[in-house]
Amino acid sequence: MPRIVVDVMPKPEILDPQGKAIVGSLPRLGFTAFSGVRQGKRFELTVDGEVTDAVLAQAREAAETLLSNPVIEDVVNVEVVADRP
Amino acid sequence: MPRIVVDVMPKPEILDPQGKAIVGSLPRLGFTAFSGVRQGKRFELTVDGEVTDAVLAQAREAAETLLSNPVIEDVVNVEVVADRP
Amino acid sequence: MTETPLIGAVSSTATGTPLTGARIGVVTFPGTLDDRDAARAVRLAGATAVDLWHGDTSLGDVDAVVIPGGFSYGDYLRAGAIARFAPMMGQIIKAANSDARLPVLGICNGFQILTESHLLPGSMVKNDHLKFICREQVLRVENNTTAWTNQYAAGEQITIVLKNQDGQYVADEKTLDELEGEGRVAFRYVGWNPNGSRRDIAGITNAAGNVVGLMPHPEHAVEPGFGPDHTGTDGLGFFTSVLAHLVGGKK
Amino acid sequence: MSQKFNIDTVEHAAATPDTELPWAELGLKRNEFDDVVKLLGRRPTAAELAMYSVMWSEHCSYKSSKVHLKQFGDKVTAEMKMDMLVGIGENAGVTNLGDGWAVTFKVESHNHPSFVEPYQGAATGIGGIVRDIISMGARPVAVMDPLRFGAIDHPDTARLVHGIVSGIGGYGNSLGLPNIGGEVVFDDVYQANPLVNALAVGVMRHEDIRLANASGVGNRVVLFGARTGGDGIGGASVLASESFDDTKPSKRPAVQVGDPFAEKVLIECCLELFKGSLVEGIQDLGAAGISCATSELASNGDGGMEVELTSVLLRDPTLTPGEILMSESQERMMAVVSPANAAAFEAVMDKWAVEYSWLGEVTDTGRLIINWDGATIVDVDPRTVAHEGPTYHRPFHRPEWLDGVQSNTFRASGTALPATGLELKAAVVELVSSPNMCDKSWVTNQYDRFVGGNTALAAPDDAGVIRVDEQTGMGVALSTDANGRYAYLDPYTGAQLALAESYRNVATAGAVPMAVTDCLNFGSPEDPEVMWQFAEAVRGLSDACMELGVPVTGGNVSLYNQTGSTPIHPTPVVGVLGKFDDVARRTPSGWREDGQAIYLLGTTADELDGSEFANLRGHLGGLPPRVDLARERELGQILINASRDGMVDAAHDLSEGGLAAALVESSLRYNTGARIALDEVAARDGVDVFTLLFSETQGRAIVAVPRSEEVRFNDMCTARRFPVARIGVVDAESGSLELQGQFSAPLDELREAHEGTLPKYFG
Ligand SMILES: Nc1ncnc2c1ncn2[C@@H]1O[C@H](COP(=O)(O)OP(=O)(O)O)[C@@H](O)[C@H]1O
Ligand SMILES: [Mg+2]
Repeated sequence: MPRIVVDVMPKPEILDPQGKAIVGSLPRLGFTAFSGVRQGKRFELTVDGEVTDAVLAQAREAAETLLSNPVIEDVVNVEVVADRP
Repeated sequence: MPRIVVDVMPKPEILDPQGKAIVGSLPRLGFTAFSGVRQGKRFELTVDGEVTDAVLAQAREAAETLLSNPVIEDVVNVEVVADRP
Repeated sequence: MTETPLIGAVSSTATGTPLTGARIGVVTFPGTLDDRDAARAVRLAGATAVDLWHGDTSLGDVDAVVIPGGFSYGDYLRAGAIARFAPMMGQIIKAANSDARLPVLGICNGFQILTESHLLPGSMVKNDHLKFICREQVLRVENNTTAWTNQYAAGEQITIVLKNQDGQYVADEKTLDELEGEGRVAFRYVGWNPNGSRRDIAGITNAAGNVVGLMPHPEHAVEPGFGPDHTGTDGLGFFTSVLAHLVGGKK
Repeated sequence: MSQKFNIDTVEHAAATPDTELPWAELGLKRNEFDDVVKLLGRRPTAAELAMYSVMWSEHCSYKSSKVHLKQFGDKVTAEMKMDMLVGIGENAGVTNLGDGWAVTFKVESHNHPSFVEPYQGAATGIGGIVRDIISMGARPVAVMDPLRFGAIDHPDTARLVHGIVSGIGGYGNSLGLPNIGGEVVFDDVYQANPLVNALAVGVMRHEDIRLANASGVGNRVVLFGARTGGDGIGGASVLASESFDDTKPSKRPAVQVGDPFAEKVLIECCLELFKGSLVEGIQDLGAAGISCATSELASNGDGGMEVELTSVLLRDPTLTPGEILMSESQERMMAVVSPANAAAFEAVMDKWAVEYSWLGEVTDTGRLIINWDGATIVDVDPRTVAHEGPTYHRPFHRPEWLDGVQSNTFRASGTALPATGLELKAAVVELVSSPNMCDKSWVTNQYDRFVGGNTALAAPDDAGVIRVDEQTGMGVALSTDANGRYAYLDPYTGAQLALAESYRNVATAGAVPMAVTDCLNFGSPEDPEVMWQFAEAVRGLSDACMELGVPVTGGNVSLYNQTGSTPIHPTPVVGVLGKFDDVARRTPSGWREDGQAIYLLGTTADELDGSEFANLRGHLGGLPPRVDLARERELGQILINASRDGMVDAAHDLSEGGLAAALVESSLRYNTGARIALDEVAARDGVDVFTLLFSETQGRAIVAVPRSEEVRFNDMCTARRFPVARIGVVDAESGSLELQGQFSAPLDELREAHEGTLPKYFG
């Protein structure tokens, strides 16, 4: 079945404690290539039938209203993906 | 600065309590097109310099060791993205 | 500053054990919350509590280790995910797997750290109801042969404190069947499964019985009047168990 | 970095007196801006303007309230001063517990942020009040959360309840602070303006008390904890556009996100600093951020400080100097450290992986000087910023509508009242399942009440109790209370009733009340009727504190709580702290021993106005219950003695919901029933059984007395001439609460009614 992926990230200007905790631990594990980390959410919505424009519009609206908190988060991506093998 | 995105999703066989809660509330909000939802994580790692193969390899290793727990999660994607405008 | 306010030598110890010489390490990570409580439980059981710092690389001469609850590194990534890589954890993993079989008890966040460290199988995900839950919880002691449970009767029901956000124990069916088959389910929730854990599992042990992890908090049920309403001290047995184990074993 | 801005230096300001400044956008009034110019003898720089505007805001300067709050300091007797080590004015007051121990506690509001973003608003409310407690040198040991929401069935209420409760839990639980009490009230006056008050309590040894002052010329000033971002300065971005440069300012977040992990580390790190005596003065960063910390530290100390602002570690490099001064980023502290201790200070920071930056030093110039890359951008007398803000004597008058409200009594409304046993039973069940009277464990089960291992009582008992000293068992009890309906009917009495209830709750648990903190939640001070409510409440509270002999040691004022022009009910939340010599003596609110006698202390009058029962019938009018503080004090003595001498095994005070609520709660606490007979007491007091059950007369409590103690207990009450009546016995077998001659209610049925309500609405 086709899926729609919705990616939500903390707004850039907002403190991201998750990312902060990770970025602090990376060098201790020898991962030194990264200067910043931000942690967001990825949702995969399974669509029963075909992904019509209407369905995509629903996904976009759900992304803005339910899946993200517009006060502190941005929806950075809504896209249809092929089924995972 | 370039960023590497790491996407981590709960394993299909692990019940995802957050996804389940969302799928339960979607129809109540009028979103009827989706039969399932899973909630995972999206990490954005900022790279200071160039994204070399070595850097990408580090990101892959961080994804497998720190950013995900293979008992309950799969790394579904590691990719370089252009800077957000 | 004078000695930290809430710790003090406790006037009376609850057991008459002669094991006051036993030294039990209590690990503190950034974000650990129940370290002082675990140390108090160790003292009440009659042993000496030894502070262990996550960043240190030596276990000193401790006879056993408690990894207490809390939110190490905020638990932001996954509970226990970052703490698992602490230098002290490297020492603990080595000692637990060594021939000496160092007794290790992981409580709540400590249990999560033990699964992240692969000292125990499975993992924890969010409670099925998605809320933090704090309550008095009845458990059944399923395995009373481990280093941390030998003072309980098999099948005994105890009431201790449960409090967590990510307490739903999960593992694949094969692992679960193995755990059951080998008697490695140490505790089960009784009456109500408070978080959706597979097969009502509240705690497990490794095959050798020296590493035990559980979500509920025995260290919050060691003093009458400061834990669950009715019984209050059902958790003390964890700490007297390890002392008995040390006496009966290599000590 | 600094080249980006056209820095508005002091020199530049002096040379360009006619530059237009955005003082109005920053919330200053014309007269206030003129005052700033007069104080400085020139126009302020952009950075100075930023500082004055935030520090002279209502929130920071108490400009509308301070003329009234003075009474808390003025109406103080020698008895009240006895145990006060630090009074009003510091981050939090400090009370002596004896044996070298001291306790500090304070309640604060985070109402508006919690409406905008309930989770983060509530979470950062806990974070802020806990930092106040740390900055006194104390180890925080518990939190409480008095909450007010709109109507339980309003579509927006679930969002707020879920967000606020999980925010308080999410932050407090992660700090390892047990939540030992609070309130949950639903009333549509709070619909678009929920109240989120947060209380924290901490303990310390006397020698560890720290004050926010910068003394010792040459001592160094350090900022540590989280980095500074653009939090809480949304409105201030005008500064960037108008005063600094023409490049587009980056977006400033409207809400603050809390990082409880960072705060937990900060707590441990501060305690280690105190332990090593490594700081001379310390101040938390809350509202007004660095502006507040620098100006308060400087004006409380030797009077001068010089700092370099480019040294501040930033999360967002585009911040302008003014914005850095105003930022309300969470989880930061500022300290004054002697040069000799600097290395040791740094070692503690490194151990806990806490970031820090040295900003400058203490001077004796009497000036607060802030530089940006060496150029002076602030040169002010710090007292004018921190303590000499505007003071308003706002006009106030008694609302004209109040007479009409007060004369509209519940009795006169003609509402049908239950009379038969069956009707009474239905009314009791309805009461205990109502949104305000129902069981709150849906909320409190999301809070850790065990962490620390020192919690001797928490929800649902009358007060939270925390052991302070493990050797002796010495500890403290706390309760917070307010009834907005009472205060609406009569703010003077309403504030006194809040204190009376809180005092009574603490005494009911067995503790000796010692000190008071308060969070005064009101509407707009620019509305003379609201201002009158405020003035009356402060007068009432301060009078009552004198009479009960308990001083206000600190608190908070939250104004502008209203939707459009409709203010909330005046809601003076009062927290009382009491002391136990040994918390093992605490009295829980439920009975469990079969056969123990149940006594009612106090008499009951016909006082249904403002009651929960009237509320259930949609009525609000008349006068609130009468306050009799002498009687409250006497009742308190009885309950404290009874606890100390082991005369009672259970005690529960009568407050909202009256005797009906108390009987049900005491039965359900340990699932143990009772047989109660009320006819004699009703006859004694000249009221009917309905009134006896539902009236909210003050100064009452029920207790369970072991048979062996009955004589002693009765003698004590008689000697004190306190009305007491034996109304029943504990019945562990029946599984029901029986009101003889009226009805018998199975505990299961009562439990279902009591516990079902919040899950029904919130899942
Ligand atoms: N938001 C809350 N947080 C913690 N405890 C709460 C909260 N709301 C209510 N409680 C607790 O529930 C119990 C009942 O509350 P309430 O009826 O207001 O008590 P009382 O009438 O004795 O003041 C008390 O123990 C109170 O502290
Ligand atoms: Mg009470």
